[in-house]
Amino acid sequence: MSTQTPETETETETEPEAESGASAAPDHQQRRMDEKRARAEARDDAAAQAATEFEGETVELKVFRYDPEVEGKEEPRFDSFTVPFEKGMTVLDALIFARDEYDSSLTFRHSCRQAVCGSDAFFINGSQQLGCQTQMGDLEWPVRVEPLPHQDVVKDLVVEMDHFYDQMESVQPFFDPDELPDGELDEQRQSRENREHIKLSTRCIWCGACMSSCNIAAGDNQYLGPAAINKAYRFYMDEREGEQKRQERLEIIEQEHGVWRCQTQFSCTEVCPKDIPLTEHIQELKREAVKENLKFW
Amino acid sequence: MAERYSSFRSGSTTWLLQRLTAAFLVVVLAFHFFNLHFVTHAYNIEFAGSQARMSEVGYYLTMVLFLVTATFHGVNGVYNALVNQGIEGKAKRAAQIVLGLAGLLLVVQGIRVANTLAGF
Amino acid sequence: MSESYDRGLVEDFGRWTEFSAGMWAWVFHKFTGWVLVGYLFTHISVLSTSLQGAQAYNNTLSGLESLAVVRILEVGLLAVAVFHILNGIRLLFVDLGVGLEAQDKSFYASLVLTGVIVVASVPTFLTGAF
Amino acid sequence: MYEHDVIVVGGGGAGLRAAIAAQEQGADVAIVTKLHPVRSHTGAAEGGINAALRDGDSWEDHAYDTMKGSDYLGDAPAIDTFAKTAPDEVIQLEHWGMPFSREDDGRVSQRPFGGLSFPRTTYAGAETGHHMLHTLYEQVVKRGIEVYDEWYVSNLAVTDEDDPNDRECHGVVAWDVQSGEIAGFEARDGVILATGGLGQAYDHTTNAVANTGDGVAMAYRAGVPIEDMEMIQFHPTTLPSTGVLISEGVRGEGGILYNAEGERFMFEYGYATNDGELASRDVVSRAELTEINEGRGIDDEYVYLDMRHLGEERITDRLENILHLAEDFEGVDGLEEPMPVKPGQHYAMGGVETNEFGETCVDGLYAAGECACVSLHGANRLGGNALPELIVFGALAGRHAAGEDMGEALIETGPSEELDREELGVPVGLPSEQSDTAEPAADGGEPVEDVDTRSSEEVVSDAEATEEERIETLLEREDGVNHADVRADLQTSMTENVNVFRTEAGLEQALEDIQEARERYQDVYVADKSRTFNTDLQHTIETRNLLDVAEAITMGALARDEFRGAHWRKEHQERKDDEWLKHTMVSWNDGDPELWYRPVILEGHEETYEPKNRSY
Ligand SMILES: Cc1cc2nc3c(=O)[nH]c(=O)nc-3n(C[C@H](O)[C@H](O)[C@H](O)COP(=O)(O)OP(=O)(O)OC[C@H]3O[C@@H](n4cnc5c(N)ncnc54)[C@H](O)[C@@H]3O)c2cc1C
Ligand code: HEM
Ligand code: SF4
Ligand code: F3S
Ligand code: FES
Repeated sequence: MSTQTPETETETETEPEAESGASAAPDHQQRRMDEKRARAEARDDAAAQAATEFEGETVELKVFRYDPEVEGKEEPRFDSFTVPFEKGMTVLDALIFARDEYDSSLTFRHSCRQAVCGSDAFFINGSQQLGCQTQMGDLEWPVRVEPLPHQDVVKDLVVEMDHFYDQMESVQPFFDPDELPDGELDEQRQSRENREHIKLSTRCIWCGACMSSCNIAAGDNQYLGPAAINKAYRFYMDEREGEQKRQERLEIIEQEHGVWRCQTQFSCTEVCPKDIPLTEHIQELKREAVKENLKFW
Repeated sequence: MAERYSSFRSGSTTWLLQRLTAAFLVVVLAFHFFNLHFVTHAYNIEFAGSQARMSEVGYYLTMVLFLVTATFHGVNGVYNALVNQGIEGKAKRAAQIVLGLAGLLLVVQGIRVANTLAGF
Repeated sequence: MSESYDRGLVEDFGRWTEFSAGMWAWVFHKFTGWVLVGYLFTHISVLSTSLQGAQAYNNTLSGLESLAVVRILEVGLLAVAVFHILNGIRLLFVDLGVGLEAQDKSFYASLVLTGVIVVASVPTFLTGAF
Repeated sequence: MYEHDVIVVGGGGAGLRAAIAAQEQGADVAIVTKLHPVRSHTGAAEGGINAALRDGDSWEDHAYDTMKGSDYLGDAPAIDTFAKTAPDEVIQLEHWGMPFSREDDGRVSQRPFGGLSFPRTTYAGAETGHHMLHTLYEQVVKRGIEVYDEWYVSNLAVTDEDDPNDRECHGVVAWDVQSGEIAGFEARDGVILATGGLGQAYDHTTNAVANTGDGVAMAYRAGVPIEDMEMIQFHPTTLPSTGVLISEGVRGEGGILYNAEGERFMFEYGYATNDGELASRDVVSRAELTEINEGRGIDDEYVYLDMRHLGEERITDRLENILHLAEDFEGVDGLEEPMPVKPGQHYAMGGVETNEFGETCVDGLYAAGECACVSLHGANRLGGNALPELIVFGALAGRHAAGEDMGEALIETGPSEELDREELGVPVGLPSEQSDTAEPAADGGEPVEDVDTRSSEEVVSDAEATEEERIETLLEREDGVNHADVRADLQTSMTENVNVFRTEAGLEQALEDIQEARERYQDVYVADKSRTFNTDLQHTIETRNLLDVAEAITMGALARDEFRGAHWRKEHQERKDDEWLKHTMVSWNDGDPELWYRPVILEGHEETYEPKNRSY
């Protein structure tokens, strides 16, 4: 149902205006006031009717609420919303419905609706998932939606992402080749195998689900975390990358709070909405680091 | 930003040692357990028996190595677990010292025991 | 962001049931590892009685062995050690990048195998304990 | 107040490229964006980037295809610049490490795309936009360019001269979504708008929820004319339930379309007997809807797109992402069954009028990317031509804003003396009661005749004060209309009336609906009173922008009584070159929108074009 708000009982009739122009204004004014009143009444009833109003199946959505500024929301709590269920409905659709129909202060990040922007990773029924990629029909009801664990909550489902971004950016996530072909329109060559090798790692959408699921990241704030290590992997394994940057980056990830902290819990790999084999990548880098260091012995 | 991750030593060495000791321990620990619970039963152990076993140089050396690796593996494991919980600064320094001393003590005491049993 | 916003009860509500195989393996491995270190220290101190002579050594050992609790604890130790060994082997394979897709299955296998070995060893361990 | 040389509004492909270019010119640049850059909708682009890279291809051919695709509503100087620069820009991306799909010899792969005479679409799997966006952001990180993410830009700080050509842009006003802080951003050298699409004016769209046409609406209200707004592209292959796009790459690789009767209708019903499924998007969209309207659709709603015959290996190699999309959002396994598809709003060819350097008529104000209209796509955009547009014109705008001298532009901007005006018989613009409170001039200050004497800092702080007041008013209201209702009604009407098929009555109806929505919007209120992460407030302000752009789209569509490119009129089934080789321009005119026209430029820096029949 995308982002469209479902029709409500306040749908206005659209009688076509015969004449247009200024003369229509008082008319409009009148109608506007009427509508306004009707709408206000309807809204008051809405909540009460909610449970009985919808025909067909409904599903209960329990959403974590918190706002440091608003009285009554300073204490974290769960709010319940009854949402009409349709086949194909995602958790994000349900949240949008709840927001547009019941409580416009319900706050969550979202944008693309197609699992590429990475803004709507939530803790849904106890695991980190993208709201837009999770079918309501596949979940146990009632559906419980919380902000990502182990991150500061800004408001409702919105968490502070700065720490995650810092970690992502600390592995020098950019390409830095030693030299570039200088002929006009000359590209660097990359074998298909090599592209294949890094392909999965380039899929990351910075949603932070992996980081939130990792117990080590929860305990050790300095731990780079699976996403950042995967980002490093993406460059480290790229055959086009320059030798010097490669070494520098390896030094970053093999710091005490780098790859060694990973205890192969696999939960990152399990929650990643882009199916990136994170644990495998981390392990590969550990072995690379050991190999590199053995060379100097 | 690399300086934020400065550390006192490369993680790869201890990480690798933890694995190598683990691989070694699999064999020795299994042998040790089997030896003292199934071949000789624990409830039958006596000083004389221990002494007999320990007097063999091979066994003695294996046991000392067992002790050293197990201590390293165990102590380093505990230290890792603490770092995973995010200890930093003073606490981390303290953990290093305490664990290091405990490990040393354990190895020294263990060797004394072994020496006694071997009759050195 | 050095401390996390404390969600109190909300944070913990129902959380443990949602652990997955890899996390349980980690928890168990940690627990068993700590027990083993603890045992190693105890073990050496018990053996240290040998420094006071053969008599003391024999007395301590047989004294301990005659206690049913100790026998039961020994079975526990076996369980702990066997799990740590098996899961340790699993982890070594994971470090080598072998069988990552089956990591949950290999964890369950370690659990089952531990159970089997422990049950099979109970008679040997408890002989004459009661 | 924050201060930088160049301020880029928006962190999508266009914004990031502009920022990098300006920074390379030595400017102190900041990106102000309502989403963190990697969350921009550029990341959703799937198919690819067009550029003439190989032997046997040439930029002239690319330019020719683009002009033909535009149905001769593109401006030649823009098209030439575009086709000539695209190869360099694409190679630049490769040098920055973008993981393109590769050939056996290690060079970047290219594939055929609709409307192109050569397979010149470079791609990275079916996630080209994702890789491009991340590659660009990586370079931004590398350069340490300042990013104010989750800052919502709500207005431009522009001086108040009567004639928009005399106005000057000194910065923007934005608020930090997370904390609610409102702040002015002064730009010493220039402001570059790169706010992306406006798909949220429709309810079935491939665009993100954040694509609300903010930049277009802000520039429009600051006096910059907006161009060819009626030219909205509908993509022929979107999933029916969500609007999620199935890339043209599927057809490029050989996917076929068929109707409920199992007929390959593109050929059998003669919609495009040469190119079949690979005909231009507007042609395919209309073909599908005709099939559906004539009862040969499935469930009266969609047709099938089938790629099974391509084989699993080829599909997973080149279109793997499509399998995930079809599975996650429609529950269909693309390897086993055909995928249901129907047309959906996809792209706005029109936008803020700029010249070929991305400059608008207001001094110091630039626009690039989907929100701009250099007039490259004309009446119809070819698949794979938007991503190169972002980098080509993003870079040009960035460099120009940072002070590089590029010489004289061939494209003229801003309202000119001899306007070719058009009147509509339907009311547009602000409803009567609103006109006194309407911003009389660019930034809401008092209008002045000749020169605005305020310093640039004053202009910015005045704009900031006005904005603070506006937000205060919205937050103070205790009761009123929820913006979501207004937005929903607007979207429904637009999808019903200003769609692929357009009728006079429908368009008039839409203008009425918009007018009515505008009136209701006057009573809009924000229920959430919190200053922290107030998305209610943000969406409310966005809805206002949607109203303005929807109105301009519909006005242009109603006036243009011909059939050109994406714009199809029931009553007027032919392209009227004698009358309509001209761009639709809409000027805000202080709340009383004015419709006027500017001739199409068919003579470029190097090439001159002759309108030809567009058949595929
Ligand atoms: C599904 C899909 C597939 C596509 N596939 C292709 C393809 O294969 N090939 C191709 O060439 N083109 C494709 N396109 C078109 C192309 O992707 C877009 O036109 C292009 O990405 C737009 O880029 P942009 O930088 O202009 O805007 P966006 O990437 O949308 O970025 C807009 C930026 O502006 C910011 N912003 C917006 N409003 C404000 C505000 N008020 N204040 C502050 N910041 C603001 C946002 O945060 C965002 O960062 C596709 C489009 C879609 C929707
Ligand atoms: C017999 C074979 C053994 C194997 C195969 C083994 C394997 C491992 C491995 C691979 C780890 C590292 C886990 C990680 O860092 O991811 C580990 C951790 C550990 N081991 Fe062992 N080990 C063995 C014996 C022992 C013994 C005898 C002791 C006790 C002295 C011990 C104590 C520990 C401790 C304390 C940890 C750290 C646990 C934690 O993370 O908290 N292990 N073991
Ligand atoms: S690695 Fe996966 S889970 Fe982690 S941020 Fe990237 S996409 Fe999200
Ligand atoms: S969950 Fe954490 S411990 Fe490692 S495998 Fe993943 S990073
Ligand atoms: S809304 Fe973009 S990932 Fe879910």
